[in-house]
Amino acid sequence: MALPWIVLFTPLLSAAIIGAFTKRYHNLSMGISVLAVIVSLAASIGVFLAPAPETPLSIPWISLGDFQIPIGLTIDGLSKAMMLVVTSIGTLIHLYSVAYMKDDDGKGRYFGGLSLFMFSMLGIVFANNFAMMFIFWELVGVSSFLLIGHWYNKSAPPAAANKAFITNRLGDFGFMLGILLVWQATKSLEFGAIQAGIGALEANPALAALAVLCIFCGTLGKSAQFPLHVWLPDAMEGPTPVSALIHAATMVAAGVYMLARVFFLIQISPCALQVIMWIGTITAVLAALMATQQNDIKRILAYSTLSQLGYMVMAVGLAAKDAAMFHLVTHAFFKALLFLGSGAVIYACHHEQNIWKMGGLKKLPVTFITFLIGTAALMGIPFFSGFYSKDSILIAASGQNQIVFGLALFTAFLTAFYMARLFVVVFFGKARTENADHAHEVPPIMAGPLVLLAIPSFIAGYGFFIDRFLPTPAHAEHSNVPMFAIAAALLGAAIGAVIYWGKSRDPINIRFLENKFYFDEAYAVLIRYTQDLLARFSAFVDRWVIGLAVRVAAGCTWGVGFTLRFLQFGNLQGYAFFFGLGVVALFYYLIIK
Amino acid sequence: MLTLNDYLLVSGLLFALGFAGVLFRRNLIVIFMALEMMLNAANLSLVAFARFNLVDGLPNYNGQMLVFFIITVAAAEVAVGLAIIVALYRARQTVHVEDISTLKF
Amino acid sequence: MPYLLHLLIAVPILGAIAILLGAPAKKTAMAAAAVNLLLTLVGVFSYDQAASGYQFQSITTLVPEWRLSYFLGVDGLSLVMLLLTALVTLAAIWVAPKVDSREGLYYSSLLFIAAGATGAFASLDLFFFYAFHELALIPTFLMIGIWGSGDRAGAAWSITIYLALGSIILLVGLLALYLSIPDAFRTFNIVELQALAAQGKVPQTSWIYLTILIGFGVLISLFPFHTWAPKAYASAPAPTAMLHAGVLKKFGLYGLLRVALPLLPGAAQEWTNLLLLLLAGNILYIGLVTIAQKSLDMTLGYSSVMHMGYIFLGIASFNLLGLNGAALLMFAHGLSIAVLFAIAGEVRERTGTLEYSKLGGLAKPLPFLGYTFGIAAFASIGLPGFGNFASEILVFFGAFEHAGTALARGIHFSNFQIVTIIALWGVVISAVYMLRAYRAAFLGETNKSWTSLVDLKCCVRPAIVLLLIALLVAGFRPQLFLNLITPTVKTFIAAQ
Amino acid sequence: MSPIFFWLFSALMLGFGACVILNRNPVASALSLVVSFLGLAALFVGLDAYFIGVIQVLVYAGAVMVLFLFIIMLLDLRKERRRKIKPLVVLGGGAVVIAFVAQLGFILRNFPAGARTLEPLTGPFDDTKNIGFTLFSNYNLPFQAVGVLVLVATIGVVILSKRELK
Amino acid sequence: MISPNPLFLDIAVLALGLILLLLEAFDDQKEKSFLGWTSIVVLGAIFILSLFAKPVSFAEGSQLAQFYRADSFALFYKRIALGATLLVLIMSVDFRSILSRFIPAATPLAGTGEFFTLPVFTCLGLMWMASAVDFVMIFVSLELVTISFYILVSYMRRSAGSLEAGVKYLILGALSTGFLVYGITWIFGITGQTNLQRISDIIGVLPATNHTALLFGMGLILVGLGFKVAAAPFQLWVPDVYQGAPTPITALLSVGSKAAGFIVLMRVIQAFSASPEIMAKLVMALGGMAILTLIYGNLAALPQDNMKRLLGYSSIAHAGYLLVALASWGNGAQAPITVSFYLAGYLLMTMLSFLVIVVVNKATGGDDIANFNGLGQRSPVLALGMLIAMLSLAGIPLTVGFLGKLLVFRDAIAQQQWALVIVGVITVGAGFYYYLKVVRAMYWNAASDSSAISVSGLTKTTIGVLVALIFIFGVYPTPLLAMLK
Repeated sequence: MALPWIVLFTPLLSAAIIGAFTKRYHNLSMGISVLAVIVSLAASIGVFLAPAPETPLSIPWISLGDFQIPIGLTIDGLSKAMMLVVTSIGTLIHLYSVAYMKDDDGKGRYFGGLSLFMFSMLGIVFANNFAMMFIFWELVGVSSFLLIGHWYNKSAPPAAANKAFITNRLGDFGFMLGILLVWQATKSLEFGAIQAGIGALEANPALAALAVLCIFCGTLGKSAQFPLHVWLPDAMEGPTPVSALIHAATMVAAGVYMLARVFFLIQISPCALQVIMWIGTITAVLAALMATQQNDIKRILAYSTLSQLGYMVMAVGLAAKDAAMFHLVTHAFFKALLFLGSGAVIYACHHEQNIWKMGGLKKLPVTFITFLIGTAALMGIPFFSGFYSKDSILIAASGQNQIVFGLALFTAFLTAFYMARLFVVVFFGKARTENADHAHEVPPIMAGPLVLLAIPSFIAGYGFFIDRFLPTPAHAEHSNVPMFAIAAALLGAAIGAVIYWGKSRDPINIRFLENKFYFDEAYAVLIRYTQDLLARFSAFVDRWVIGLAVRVAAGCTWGVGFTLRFLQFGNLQGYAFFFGLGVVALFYYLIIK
Repeated sequence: MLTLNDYLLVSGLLFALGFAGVLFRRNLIVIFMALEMMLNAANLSLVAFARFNLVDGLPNYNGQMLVFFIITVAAAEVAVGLAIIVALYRARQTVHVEDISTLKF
Repeated sequence: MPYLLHLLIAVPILGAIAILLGAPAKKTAMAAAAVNLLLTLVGVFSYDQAASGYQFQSITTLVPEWRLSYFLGVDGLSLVMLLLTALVTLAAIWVAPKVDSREGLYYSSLLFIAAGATGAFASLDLFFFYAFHELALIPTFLMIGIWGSGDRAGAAWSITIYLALGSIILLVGLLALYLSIPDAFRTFNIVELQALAAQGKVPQTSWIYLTILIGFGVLISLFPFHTWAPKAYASAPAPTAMLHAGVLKKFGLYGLLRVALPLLPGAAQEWTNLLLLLLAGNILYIGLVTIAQKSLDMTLGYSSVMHMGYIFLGIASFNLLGLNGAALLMFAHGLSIAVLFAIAGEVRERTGTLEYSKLGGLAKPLPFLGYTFGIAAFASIGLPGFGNFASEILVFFGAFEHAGTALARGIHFSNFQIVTIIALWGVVISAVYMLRAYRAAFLGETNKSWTSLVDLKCCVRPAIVLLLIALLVAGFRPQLFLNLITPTVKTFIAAQ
Repeated sequence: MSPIFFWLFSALMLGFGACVILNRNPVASALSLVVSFLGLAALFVGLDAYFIGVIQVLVYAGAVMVLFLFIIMLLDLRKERRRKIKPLVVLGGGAVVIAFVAQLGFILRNFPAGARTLEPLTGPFDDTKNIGFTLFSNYNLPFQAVGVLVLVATIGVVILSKRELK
Repeated sequence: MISPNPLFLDIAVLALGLILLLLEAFDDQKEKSFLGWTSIVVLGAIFILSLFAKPVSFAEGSQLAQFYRADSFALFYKRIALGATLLVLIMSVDFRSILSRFIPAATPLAGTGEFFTLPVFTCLGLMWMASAVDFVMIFVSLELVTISFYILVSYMRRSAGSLEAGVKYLILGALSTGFLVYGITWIFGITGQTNLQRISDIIGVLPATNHTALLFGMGLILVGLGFKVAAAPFQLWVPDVYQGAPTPITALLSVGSKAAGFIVLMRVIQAFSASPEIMAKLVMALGGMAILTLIYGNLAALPQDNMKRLLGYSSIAHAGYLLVALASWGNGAQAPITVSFYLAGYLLMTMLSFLVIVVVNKATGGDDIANFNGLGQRSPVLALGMLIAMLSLAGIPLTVGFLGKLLVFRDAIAQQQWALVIVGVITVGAGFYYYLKVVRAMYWNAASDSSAISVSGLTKTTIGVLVALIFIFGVYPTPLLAMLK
């Protein structure tokens, strides 16, 4: 009975111990954190195997009359699957980090952050009500902030961390508003109760659409959907294992998970679904386009993550939440693999991240092979997991909206193209720098997770695997969608490989894509001309209007006093004159008036 | 026939005259004289009031009592006032109003 | 235990007098503050929650014909505020840096401020409720004036005159309230007044409420009466800023809860829209102003003004959720802002400046300060796990509840909802400025001149940890506090 | 008292009163004041206030004015030095005085009792006796108080005038 | 405990004054300090006796009853007079060294004897004013006070300031006396009476045609008394005279003269309240004066930097608050209590501040605010005393000054005098500024000379007592209120 609690709270305990006491004792902290995640994994396996508990697991957090915010756990297929994904990938990444962060002087802090993240992420997974969801939603934001800004003493990571947190806050603004709207309509926060009382919301389509879109704002931020996608590439300033765990496999997928969790709510508003679908599609296409012109290995993967998240959101928008979850799971594995692989590459090349300064890395066998598996899965090469999950989304799209379907295919093509580019540039050709030349294979503790992740990346698409965890969408037998998908993937891969084979410079230079459609610049301008200007204007008003008004009032008072003083000019007769004036005035006032 | 108002008018004019003296003269001693004029103007009114409001066929002696006290007090005031003015003159060799305005603002 | 409250007020005053007479300053002050914290805890734990209501009562009639008495007593709400006072006082005295001259005056001033706040929260008589608060005015004036930094003279003057004016406006309002009650019932006794209000014997005069609102509003730095606050907090020595921003400013809010709303619920409703407008100003406008600040102290000063808006929102919604949220937020905000000011003070102590352009990367040489500042900063912008979040979320729900149930058709936002949306946006704004501040001061590359700074001494750290623990307790188990607050809040609501 | 005398003495009083103010020589002012007060004394007599009239002559014309003159001589005061006459002062002061007189006129016009005329006395009229009787019977307390006042004034004059205090 | 007849108090003070005079005259000691001690001890004893005195009423129609009343208010103001004089004498002990510098003394400290004697007579005048219910008595006792003040203000003949103050007070005081007398004349002319009670009876039945003239008379009296209590627009003498006069005399002027002025003013208003129409006009006029006084006193004080001058303006300001109470006369039940309570508090805090000023002047040779720089370090006792005095004057709660203001505002609000309330609020705020200026000097600023200031035991004790009373009456006003029943 206590197992789910153990899953949830062991990482918290670890984070608390590290945060409060052992932060400075690096190896001890590391040990605690790794132990915690392993315990959590073990317990989650236990939870997975055990039958769903009959009594709901819940502890009250706030309880005021009818208003209840409990910390309550949902244990169903969805959460179990997600839990396993989180704990298993989490465990692997903890292990990987042991080596990757070996000499970091903030190691204790790092592992504390990881533990905190595990706790927060699992909280989202288990949440059975909106308030709790929101609580952990915020907490993953903070752990993400902490881990992105891990190297706080440099200038870029803190900036990226701030950007991530604030962008997320923007999404959370809508999320909270959505929660409030739903609560106002249904008077409950718990998913089950909301579902029971959904009629109140359904009756008012406008309100329903608004509420759903507001809630979707949460996804917009957390899953970095257009137009709030800008933070994710910058988040790559964090250590690579963090990118793998948080910014590829789990946290960014939380948005999709949340949509799946409250799908009963989402689906009441077709209009909102349309919006969600289009947002997903746009994100998928734009991100894929941007990915084609990036040079930083992690950024390419980041844009690819964006693109894939767009896929999932699109799937939700297509009302294919199972497909979305399916893709989420497979993507979690292969993207984590890819990130860890890129980490291995970076590690091998002495923290070099520019793909044009690598090359010829096929001499590192473990990295090369696992990366290849990940790449294939991402491209959607048949027999690899990504193919199946992507396929189920494409099928959903083809059935509903041909434009979206076309764009999705185009994205698949682009995905294959940029992954081929990446793969070819990094692993083939000659080593283009000294670092790449002296690259050496990663230690076993890093290789282990790579291998362990490569397995599910390969097999996760197969029914025998995934069906244990998730309801998979029925495979349409007579569809020719898979043909299109395979064609797009192969075409993309082939073009990419051909263009980039043996190149030492990028033969294609599309500034517009390289600069990510100038989103960052546009946003900078937008912020400068809205928020900053408003802020400065307000500060001006505060100082020169309100502040001045106060000061002028005070000054006037003083001035009047200063002036009055001059009545007191010392001359007796002057006083007598004012005396007389006073007398006359008094009589006027008293008698004549 | 003479009315009360005639007396009151005359006394009021004397009062105003005294006040004008206080306002316009710069010699402290003369100012002081003007103040005496004001007191005397009040006295005139008092006596007139007393005379015009007969009590049992006699002037209202309460008024005259007041006049008596005013005259006495005024005399005492003059004595003290002149002593102060003399002391001032000794200290500053002036009895001009304009010269005694060091305390101000 | 009727003596408990007497002791609570007497201990700091006696401590201050002892210090003025020559007792070792810091030790005595610490002892007094510690004793007070213990006493407060005793009070909290021996308060009979089942019985609720005012307990530890003690009444001494002073002027029978005015029904003026020295009446002490606490309910759950006051206990929470007393706890806040005791915690922040202890921490403030603890972190107070070494004072070169007139140590006695420094610490006795702190104790006087604490005594004033304690007295105000423990009084159940309008007169003393008001009087105790003003007791803190002069020590604040002295402390900012003598030990402040920057434009200390200007800051000291502006806070003192502004607060004095606010208090006198408040006094006029309270007197008018007192006089508006029929002669036979007139009393200063808050408990009796509440009973009268329940019987409908307090006339609901709308201008009286407005006067009281403005009076309290000035004390709370309600927009647009806020200009004193940022300056004063920026200039004040850290312990003063902690006590003032953390505790004293809550007096106005406490007063609204304790006096204005229960006694004038009808009149209050007439001004709800005005209050909403002003508090939206607090949140949105002040939030924007905060973003534009260029130094840490000013950012914190403005942020403390901004957060008042949330408490106002909770109070304005006047329902179980909103009031509970407001009360808890008073507690939580008091703690978090105290930590922030304490750390800002420590930083200024070391660097001599708090301008962002000169700071940066301080977390490297000052890991403890950087770490705790980060925690407190996140707490103050509403991170779950800290009391601020728990209370803010209650405030939001409370405000939405006030708007009633959703329409059957179409979308319509009531004023309350619009302001709530603004308040939600304020959460974004506060993240922007707080993270900007954190990054500018503590993160990034370390300025060369700061590499040799020395971190906070170990013996002072518990002060900050104490406050953070309290914040965490309020965040993880808000129910502990809500259980105390709710009965009081229920009586307020019932009176409406 | 016939109106002719009244107006005559009034004119005397006011005329010399004006001289007090207009004369630039303090001695002349003092002497004008004596004459003015004599006129006033005559008016008192006209109002059947013989005792007061006599006192007026004795105390004012006799004692007080002598004191004034004595002091003026003692201090050897000359004519007031002609200083710049400030038109503003004259204008302002004049306006105040005129306004005061105008207000007085307004009061007098609205004072119905003021139209009363002199009625003959019918009581047992012995002015000095009546005054003395009233003073020492009814006005005993103020009389004592005035005694203290005079004492204080005496001490004060001594303190303020002695060259050297012992 | 025996309760002495209030008349006895007057007689005792008179006797004390005469005995002191005789002692002064026939004692050939050069050093007159024993005179001071005698006066302090005896006056203190009389003051204590006065606390046990009970109001008595004299037979209607008796000679005494026409002029003199010994009701509880009279008694209260007698106590104020006694207390103020006592404190002034205590101050004078410290002040003697300054005084002797400015008088042409044959030997050091010679000629200071009268400085202890004359205030006793002033006190007597004040006590008579407290009891006076007839314009004759009012006039005579008021003049006794005024003339003794002329002498005392110009006492320091070698100080140009003292003499200048004396002359200004003399001329303007005499001017106001002229107006007062002229006013009394008119009232007498209309009513044929000088006794307030009888005047009141007549006014109640007087035809309305007489009201113009009556108001004229009342206005003139208001001018005369307004001068005494330092009400605008008759207040211009105050700062100059306060600054120039010997400090203890300034204190007496500020408290004694004002208190006596107010009791007389209240008795006169009481008499006039018999006619509602006149009362309405009167209240209007008082309200107008109150506004002017508040604004002038409080605002003109802002830029001051001389302590005594500052207190002069403060004295005007407090007259303003007292006038607010009078303008909120209502049915007359509250205002006299408010005013009396306020004045008692004003006595405590003003005397406390002057006491400190005297000691500081002695030590630093001046009474500018700058002379108080660093007082917090030089003499914590003095600084604390001054701090409490300033806070009480500013109206910080728990002090008696606050309670006084509370009562004033209460009355004004109860009578819905909104203009007065608003001006009051603004001026209280301004008041904080200038009172705290002194606090700033004492605590913020550093002294140019940081040596400690020695304070005599008597002064210390007095400061202690005054501070204690300020706080006690600030929260427990019942004893004072009981005296006013």
